[in-house]
Amino acid sequence: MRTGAMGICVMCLLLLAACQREKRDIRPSPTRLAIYGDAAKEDALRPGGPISPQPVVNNPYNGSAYDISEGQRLFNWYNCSGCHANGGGGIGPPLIKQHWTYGGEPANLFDTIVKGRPNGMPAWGGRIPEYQVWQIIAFIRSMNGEQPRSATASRQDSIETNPQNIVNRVRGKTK
Amino acid sequence: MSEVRTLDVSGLKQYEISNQAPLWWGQLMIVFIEGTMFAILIAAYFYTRLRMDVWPPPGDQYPHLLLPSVALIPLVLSCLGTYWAGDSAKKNDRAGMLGGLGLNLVLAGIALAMRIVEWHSLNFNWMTDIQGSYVWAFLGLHTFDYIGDLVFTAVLFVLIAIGRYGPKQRQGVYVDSVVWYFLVAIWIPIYVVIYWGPVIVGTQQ
Amino acid sequence: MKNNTRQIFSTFAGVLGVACLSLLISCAGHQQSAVDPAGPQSGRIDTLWWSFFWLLGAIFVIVMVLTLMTLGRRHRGFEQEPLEATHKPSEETDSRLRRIIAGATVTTVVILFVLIVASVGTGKANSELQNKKNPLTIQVTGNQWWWQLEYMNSDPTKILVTANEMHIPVGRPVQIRGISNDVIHSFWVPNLNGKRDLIPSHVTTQWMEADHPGVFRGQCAEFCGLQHAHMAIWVIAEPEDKFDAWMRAQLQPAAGPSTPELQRGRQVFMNNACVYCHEIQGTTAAGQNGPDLTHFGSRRGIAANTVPNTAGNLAGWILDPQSLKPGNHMATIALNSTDLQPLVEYLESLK
Amino acid sequence: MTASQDIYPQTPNLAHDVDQLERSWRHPRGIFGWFSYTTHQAIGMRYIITAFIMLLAGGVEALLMRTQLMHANNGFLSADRYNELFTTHGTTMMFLFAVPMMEGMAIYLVPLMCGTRNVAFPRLNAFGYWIFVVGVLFLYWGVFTNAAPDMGWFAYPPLSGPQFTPGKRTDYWAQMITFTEVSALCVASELIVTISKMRAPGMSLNRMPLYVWSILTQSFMVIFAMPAIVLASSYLLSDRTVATHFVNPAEGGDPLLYQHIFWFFGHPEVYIIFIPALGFVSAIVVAHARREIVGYTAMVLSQIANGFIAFGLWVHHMFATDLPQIGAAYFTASSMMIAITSGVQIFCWIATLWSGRPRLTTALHFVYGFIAIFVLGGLSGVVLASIPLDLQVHDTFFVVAHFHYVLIGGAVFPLFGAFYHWFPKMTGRMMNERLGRLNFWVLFIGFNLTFFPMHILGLKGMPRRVYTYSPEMGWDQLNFLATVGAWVIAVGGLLFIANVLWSRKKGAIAGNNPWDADSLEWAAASPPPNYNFEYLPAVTSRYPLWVPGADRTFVTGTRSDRREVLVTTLMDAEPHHRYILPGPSIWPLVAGICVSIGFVGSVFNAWYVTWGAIISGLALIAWFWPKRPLEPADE
Repeated sequence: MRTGAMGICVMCLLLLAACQREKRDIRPSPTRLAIYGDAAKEDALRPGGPISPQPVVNNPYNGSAYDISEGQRLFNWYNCSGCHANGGGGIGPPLIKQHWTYGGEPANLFDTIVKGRPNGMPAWGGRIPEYQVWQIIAFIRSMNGEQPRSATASRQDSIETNPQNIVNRVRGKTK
Repeated sequence: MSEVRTLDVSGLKQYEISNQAPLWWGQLMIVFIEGTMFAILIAAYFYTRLRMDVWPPPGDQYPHLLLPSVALIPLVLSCLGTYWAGDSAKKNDRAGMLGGLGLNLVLAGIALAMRIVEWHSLNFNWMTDIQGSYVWAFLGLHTFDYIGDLVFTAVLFVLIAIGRYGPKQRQGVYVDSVVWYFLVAIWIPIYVVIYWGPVIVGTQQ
Repeated sequence: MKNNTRQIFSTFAGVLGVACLSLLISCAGHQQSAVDPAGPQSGRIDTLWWSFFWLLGAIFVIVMVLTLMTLGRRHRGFEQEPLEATHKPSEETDSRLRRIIAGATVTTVVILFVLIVASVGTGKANSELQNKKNPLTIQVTGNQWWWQLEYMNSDPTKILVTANEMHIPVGRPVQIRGISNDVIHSFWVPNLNGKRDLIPSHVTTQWMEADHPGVFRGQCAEFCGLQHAHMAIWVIAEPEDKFDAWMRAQLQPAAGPSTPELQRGRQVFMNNACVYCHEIQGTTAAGQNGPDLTHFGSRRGIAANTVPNTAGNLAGWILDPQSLKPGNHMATIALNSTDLQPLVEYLESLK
Repeated sequence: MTASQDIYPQTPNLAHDVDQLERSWRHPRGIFGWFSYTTHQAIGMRYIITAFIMLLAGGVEALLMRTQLMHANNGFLSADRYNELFTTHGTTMMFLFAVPMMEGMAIYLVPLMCGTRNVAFPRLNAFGYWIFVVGVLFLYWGVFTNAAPDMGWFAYPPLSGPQFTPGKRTDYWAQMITFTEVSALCVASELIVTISKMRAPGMSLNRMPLYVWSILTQSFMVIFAMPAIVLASSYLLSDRTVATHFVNPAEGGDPLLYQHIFWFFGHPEVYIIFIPALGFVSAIVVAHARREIVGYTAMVLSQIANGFIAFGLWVHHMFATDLPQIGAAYFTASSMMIAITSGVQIFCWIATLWSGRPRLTTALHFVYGFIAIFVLGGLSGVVLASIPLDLQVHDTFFVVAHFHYVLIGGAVFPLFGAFYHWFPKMTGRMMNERLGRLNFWVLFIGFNLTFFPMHILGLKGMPRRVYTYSPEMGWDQLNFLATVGAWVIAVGGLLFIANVLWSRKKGAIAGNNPWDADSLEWAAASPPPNYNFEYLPAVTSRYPLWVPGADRTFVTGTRSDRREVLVTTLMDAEPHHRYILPGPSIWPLVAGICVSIGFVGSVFNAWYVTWGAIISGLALIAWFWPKRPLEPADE
């Protein structure tokens, strides 16, 4: 009996996971287009200041394959890759990393993108719509393995850029 | 008019260890299926090569030729074991079957070990570029079948060794050879493609 | 038995009659039709189609009549054979039938040979266009879900970039160089010529020519994702002088805003996400992800010709692009109600 | 003087223990037992019923799509739903209905027609069925959890690749393909061996019924075509899960290579579906025209030629991709050649009907319907083989019309004819003929109403796979007509179901051979017992039940205390040795589940390939582990 119930629970969870993964919010709901909130409850006077320990907003697109892929498209379209090339960094810091100066939670990333940060990160608030910011965040988090693997694209239709695969070449012996 | 004629077959054998057995034909179908698959994959390899300006893709090493070429020897010799086992299966010669299967297992095992050693010297994997994808597809598919067949050979070996066998298992020993010969035979063009391919159709020597 | 035969006959005849009639009536006078040719190539294909149609139609009718005649009794002349019991007609009957089948097969072969020759001949005649002098080369780039057009020119300053609306001069061959930015699309303007796929990592070519002025519609013909249905292109064939005038006008940078209202519209454009994707030559907007808007106001449609280009449609499109064309890549931006009107007016002023 | 009269001794010795035969072929009892059936009637019927359910599912999807296209700018379905529906419809109809249905019919009929007791590998047969069921469940699990594939049943990359269809939709699809192809390959292998080695004594190749020939051809086509789709779907799956570059244009993976490989499978696939249907037609025509077929040799040869040519014309699906002209012209010629071989068969049937004594039964109605629709579909196929015309109508509704004419006309109409023809054999009761005729006319009219207008729509420029169109295009009326037709077809389908349900209970008792047909399956009881024949038959003619005087030859001397059959030689079907078929077993199901765990898991994590292989290997070892007493004993 118990195992049966457990089984049903697991099935439901799988089902829910699938629902989130395959969700396609093609028409963003208008509330997300409203005024930018203070996602991380950050001190407005000191951008880049201490981070509130409890971010209050979560990413509505967490784990959604469609939105992660949209985020990846926008990452290129809005030329994020110009400074954070393929997440590896360049003019801007790399985005594949453990330690985030301004916090790596979705809410912190949201604030970083919307309000900008000193030393070059422009404030994108008011320029790109809120739902796209969340999509970009979903993608950035996927680069760090913080999205389900089943919702993340294995590769793009581009020249292989995965650093691990490039390293592989260097490691091997050459004739 | 309705005269009933009959055809008495009670004198016919109850089993058959030869290419008349349905099971042998079943194995032949597997050979057709996999042969077609590898043929298409080889064609796809050359099609892809024709679309590329540089081959192998920049950064990929030329494969080492020595080890895989040496590995061909135990591989081809393992067919002798298969043949011996199949022949003994027909004659119901237990020692022969054990010897044949054992020889096959040992030689094929050596070839497999050499192949795995060779893998570690490749400086690309399936994600690196398109050549990597193809080479690893060949290696993966063939090795998968190879290991599968080895496992079944080992199971047959155990069955014969513990004496739990009858004509059906002997038939198994016999028809097992069909797939084994095929796996060895198909490896030769695959070997040529993945190891000599970059040399023969590559852009630089 | 007899009743049944008549029933079958009348149904077949009815279906066939309706079919032919509707086919003949409904094919003319369309802006997107394979049987309303506007160029030498589509004209040849049209001729080929109707010859196929009549020939194959005749074959169909003959086969159907023969099939239905098997239900009748009078044709046979082997009534004497007690078939129900033996199941085997005389050898004579069988060999006669076999001869007839052989004859029919030979006829089939001959007809098919004729059709192959006609079809290869048409293909060859159609490919002659590329030998004509003074071609116009247009590079068509497929995007999800719109067309980018580049009028090629050896002088880089005279390369015209536009989208979703192609003007071509009448009587001059046009070479379409097809490429794709994302997935496979297919460029197809049926009134002018057959389709050609646009394939990533390939360059495909297609030739076409209009022999009279007109406005023709084309549509993506290879499934390319969510909005495959809304990926249309207008092709406007016009006399050489009109075309040249259009070309000259299009090569100009965008007109500057002439009123404060338009000025404000431009500002709204520059301050919003619009600039990241759209280019308006002569301004700082230089995005390359969406269609070039330099002469947006002169075009017939918006959203890859999903709706006609009117101020009302444009306002609706900007406010809520995802309801008109769900899943497309245009951002839904939060515009103040006071910003929308100037923005629409500004875009419409880009003639 | 036939060869068989020489071989067969004339000693009548009919002492045979039917009870014992009954016992050794009995199905195991209970739920557990139900999962271990291995008789071909049971497995065949399971295939048929499952595939029929898939026909209904695909039909519902089609109805939804037609309803959406009923008029311009309809909002009944959203773009993503529509795309999911046409992908699922195509996939269901091709992979989960048509091929398994034809296989199911073959599994049921071939051993009967060949005069043997079961297929050559009964457990493999059961395994193939379970794998197919998992494929069905897998795809529809995706459909019901909002993960239906939406990139088209052909899944062209890059659209189907990792970048443009995020999520697991395409992965489910690609892995579902793996399930169905494993199942199809199992069935094809066992049918080839059954037909090659287990025909009744005396049934030399030139006495084989045309239906059996068609299945032999089809099975070989499966063997040589399916490996291509194995590769195509593996390309997709490995690109999407482990980031290989097979279809990555930027790394040299050519999207066109995928198309070549896909259509190298995809075109033969069409013939895999309709060649068995041509076999149905031959069987029905012979039985209901009550005469031998005209031009048996021509029929066989053109069937085989069809099979060969089918592999040489895949490129006509790719004329729009800018191929070299010379090569393309070759494919025009080869595509038109198929019209010759198909034409020969049509002529032979017409000649047979012409000179026969046709009984206008429902089955024969469907054959007439088939000829009308299929000929039209074939002629529009000739149009599509011409490159200039193809460039205009390719990927338009003209093509939709064409392949529905060929596939529904060429495969589904004969299939319904086959249902009406063999229903008495399968159930022991006749189907209602009046309802049957009504069923035919509703289907026939509905079909033409739906699909004929699509020819015109295509010429008027309506592309395929569009979820809507604008009112200015002038496509409204014809689309409305097509939608009405689709609902008429649905009514026809319901009439068929009603007829089946009614006839199963109330139909007239059929007897062994209600049609006075010619082939061996009508010598068995209706429905056939698990062992098919009390005495294995031997044949002396191409039409064994029409031999004058009905004198038959029976095989004696096979043991009835175990599942024993006779193996005969390939060409002349001379008795060679006896062969013991395995009995019921749960291991095919267990192995099927283990394999499925590997396949399904590998969509999410590539390591499942390894785990799946290990548990499947263990299951297979258990499957083949010899049980005592070892049969047969050594002599």
